[in-house]
Amino acid sequence: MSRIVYFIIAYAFWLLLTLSVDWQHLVTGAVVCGLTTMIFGKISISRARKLFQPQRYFWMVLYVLVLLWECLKANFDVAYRVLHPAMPIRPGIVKARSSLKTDVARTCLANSITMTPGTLTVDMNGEGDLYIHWINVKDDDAQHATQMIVKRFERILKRVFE
Amino acid sequence: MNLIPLFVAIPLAMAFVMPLFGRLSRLLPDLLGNAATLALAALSCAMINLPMMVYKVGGWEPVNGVPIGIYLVVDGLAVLMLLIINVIGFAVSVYSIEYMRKYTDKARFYTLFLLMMAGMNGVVISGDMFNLYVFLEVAAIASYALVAFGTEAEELEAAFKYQVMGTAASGFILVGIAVLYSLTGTLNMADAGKVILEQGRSQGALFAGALFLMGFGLKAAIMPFHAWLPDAHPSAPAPISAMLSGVLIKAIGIYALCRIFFNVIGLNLTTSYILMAMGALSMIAGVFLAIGQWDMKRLFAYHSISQMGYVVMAIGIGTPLAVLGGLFHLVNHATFKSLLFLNSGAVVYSTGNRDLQKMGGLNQRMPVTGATSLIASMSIAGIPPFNGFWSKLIIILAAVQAGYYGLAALAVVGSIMTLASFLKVQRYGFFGKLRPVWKKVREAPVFMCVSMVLLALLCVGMGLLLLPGVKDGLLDRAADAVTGGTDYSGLVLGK
Amino acid sequence: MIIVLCPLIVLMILGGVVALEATSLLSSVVLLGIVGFGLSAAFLILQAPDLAIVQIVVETLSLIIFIAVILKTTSKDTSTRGRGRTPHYVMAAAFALIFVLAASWALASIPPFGMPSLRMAEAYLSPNSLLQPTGAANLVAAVILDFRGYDTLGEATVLFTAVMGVLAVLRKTGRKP
Amino acid sequence: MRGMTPIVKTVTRGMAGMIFLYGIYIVLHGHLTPGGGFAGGVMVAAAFVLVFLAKGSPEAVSEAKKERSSMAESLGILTFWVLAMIGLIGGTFFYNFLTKGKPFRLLSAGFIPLNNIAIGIEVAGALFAIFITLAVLKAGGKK
Repeated sequence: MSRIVYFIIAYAFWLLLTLSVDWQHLVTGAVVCGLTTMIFGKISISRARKLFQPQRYFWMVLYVLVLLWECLKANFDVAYRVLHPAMPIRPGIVKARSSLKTDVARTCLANSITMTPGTLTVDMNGEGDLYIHWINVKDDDAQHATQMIVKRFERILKRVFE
Repeated sequence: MNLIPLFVAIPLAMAFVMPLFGRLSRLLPDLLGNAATLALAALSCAMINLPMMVYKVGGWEPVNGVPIGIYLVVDGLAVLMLLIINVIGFAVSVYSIEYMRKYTDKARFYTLFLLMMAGMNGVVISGDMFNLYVFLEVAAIASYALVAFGTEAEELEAAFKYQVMGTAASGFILVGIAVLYSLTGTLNMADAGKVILEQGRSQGALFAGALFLMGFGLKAAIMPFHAWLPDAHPSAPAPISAMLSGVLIKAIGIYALCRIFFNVIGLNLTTSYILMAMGALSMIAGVFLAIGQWDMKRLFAYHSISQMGYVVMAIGIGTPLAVLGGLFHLVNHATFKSLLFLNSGAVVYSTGNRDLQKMGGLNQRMPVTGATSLIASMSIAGIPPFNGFWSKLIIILAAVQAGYYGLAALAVVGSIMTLASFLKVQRYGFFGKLRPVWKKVREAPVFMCVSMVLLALLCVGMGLLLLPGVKDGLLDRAADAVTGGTDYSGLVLGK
Repeated sequence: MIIVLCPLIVLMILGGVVALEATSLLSSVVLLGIVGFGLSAAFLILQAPDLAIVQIVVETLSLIIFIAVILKTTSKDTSTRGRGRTPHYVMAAAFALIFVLAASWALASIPPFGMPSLRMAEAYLSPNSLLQPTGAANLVAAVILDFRGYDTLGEATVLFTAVMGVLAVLRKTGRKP
Repeated sequence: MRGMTPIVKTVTRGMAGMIFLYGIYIVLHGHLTPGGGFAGGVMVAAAFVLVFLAKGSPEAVSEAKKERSSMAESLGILTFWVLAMIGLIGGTFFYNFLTKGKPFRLLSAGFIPLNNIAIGIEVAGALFAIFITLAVLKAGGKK
């Protein structure tokens, strides 16, 4: 099952690369994507069933919007801090805890945090503890940091991936 | 069917096959490696007395008289070099069957060895500057790895030093090729020679010449570019020392220098003075540095610098007789120097020692090694019946004939010093009283003896190359190819 | 073109020099990255996308390998330093000066970049058809794999030799006991 | 070798296949677009190196893997050699013996795409072999 899904994704990628419907490209693409699936299919997709649940795509779109909005807000925040003559920053690394279970969701969360200006995921361990570099540490406590940085993404991510 | 590409194709094929099948059986690497070198030796013998051949790779004919593909050119000089490379290579690979038992991973040794052979053959048959560079790199990189084949600390250090110097040399050569290419708009050596002849020798060509002199000078270890050689050559396993000193510095150093300077850029008086000065310096300084050495292989390595000095000096003098002598000395040096290194390898194989002070009387226990090393020593020192005498004689005669009495005198002095240092080798190493430590020493195994005897026979018989009938076929044609200078272009491209 | 190229090359040279002098191997490697990526940018500016692609990927991969090795071993540069190095600098500087002077004197006789002294180009792009005789759309591929395929065999062999050399030198035991 | 963070591992799981595919695309289209065997081969090797680095488990490093990638390299360059030699049998070394085909199609330009594939395999095997060698050296310890 997951192999087939992977093959389809790979084939879509191939079509995107070649941008042509010449039969030679199509046939070669099938062979090459088959090879890719054989080698990498095993490690790449674990729970293929989730890809066929349409509500997840809806949440995905929503998530992108939320992420953009957060990025925008954070942009202004960082710009303000940099331009302010007193430079009101308090950089530091805080620990936060994510309640997400799957690796994909956690990675997505960590990357979203990194993408948002002002925060940057430095490390993540297997239990879902995130170490985040924060330009303006408002609270040293892990609980509160989680609340401020992680929660805003987490709720939607849970619906997308879990 | 024209067989020129096989000089590269055969060793490459065996080298590529070796990692695939080399582990199936213990015998297979030996078999494949020696089959390849035997075929190459036979092939190069078949090249004697054939007319000059031009091979257009890929079948690309010139367009409007401009060559667009790569040319392979085998002229007299190339035939001479092919003979040296492949015959010595065969002897050395036979020798390696036994000698390399001491090391692990023979398959990889033969792979690198064959790659080095392919690289040298590629350099010699190439008629294209960039192609020459590519194969020069193949040979050089293989030799860096082979120097470090024992993976001991000092071997790695020597290989590192060698590699740094070699890479610098390659850099100079590459820049020189780039300058020449942008000057002439072609990479084909014959075509480039033609264009330079038409344009007149501009500053760009001189600059390229200086770069080539530095680059190939480093590869050939001519003074003042010699510093890497006394470390690199002794550190390698003995067969590889023999290849490096006997063949490699000639194929990718002297040969390329000759080709570029005589056939492409054209030799002028300044260059020939520089070559003579560098040659004379190497000749004298090399031998003075050699005579104080007690490490057998290191002593031989310094003598390589010195003997290459003779060759470079003779080529720098540039008269037909001098070039003939230089090339003849090149061939002779290949035989006796590789034989000497193989002898030292046999001594190391049997005794595990290469310090002359600790040896003595080995003739009693190792008669074949002793006898062959005596022949080689007499050859390199220039004692009459052996080949080294004839070539040195020609060089000295040519120097006198051309009016360079000082150089002739220096050559005589160098020769005497060489004799002295090899008397030392014989006296301390092979003659004298046998030390009790070496009472149980045994003669080297049969394959090693076979290849040493083969090279010793060459040392004795090589003087025959000067006989009138034989001389025209090989040496004269090689010397003609060099002294013909920029006629090369016309011969390759067709009038 | 030259306006972009010159600062780039100066930057690359500086990167190389500083990489030699940096005490931490990690910063040396990163500085080498400047040289490598600068080189690929230079290839792009000189309109050689093929080379630029190769250079970028090779550089990335070798950076990854270097950094992985350094993270596992040490980032301290333990080579000898500060001992009689001034003469080396003087010699190197003198050599560089002579080289640059000689080059600028000599290269005046060379036609400027891209001028039609490259006579082979005419043959590669045969005038009577849209494409050159090999039928490949990418001229570079046609040159390296068909007109000069023999060179490419040599280049592939250089890589093969290098790998064989690495495998041979990095054996666990060199000599049999 | 310690593995990297789950972030890297997850991204690698998703991306390695695509990098591999892109490398093959570059190899196969070497005669149509910039790129070719050398560039594509490095990408293919990079995909494997990425998986390897992310996983980072000691059992992933083995002498057998080294031998296998070295063999892949030999096979690649041997293919290149054979392609050159077929030309020699038919006439000249490196003669482009296949039909030229219609330009801009995937199957055109004679043996150039085949050469590209051979070089791609060689380069990928070569770089991966070097990488594995360094890793084995570190894992096993030299002397």
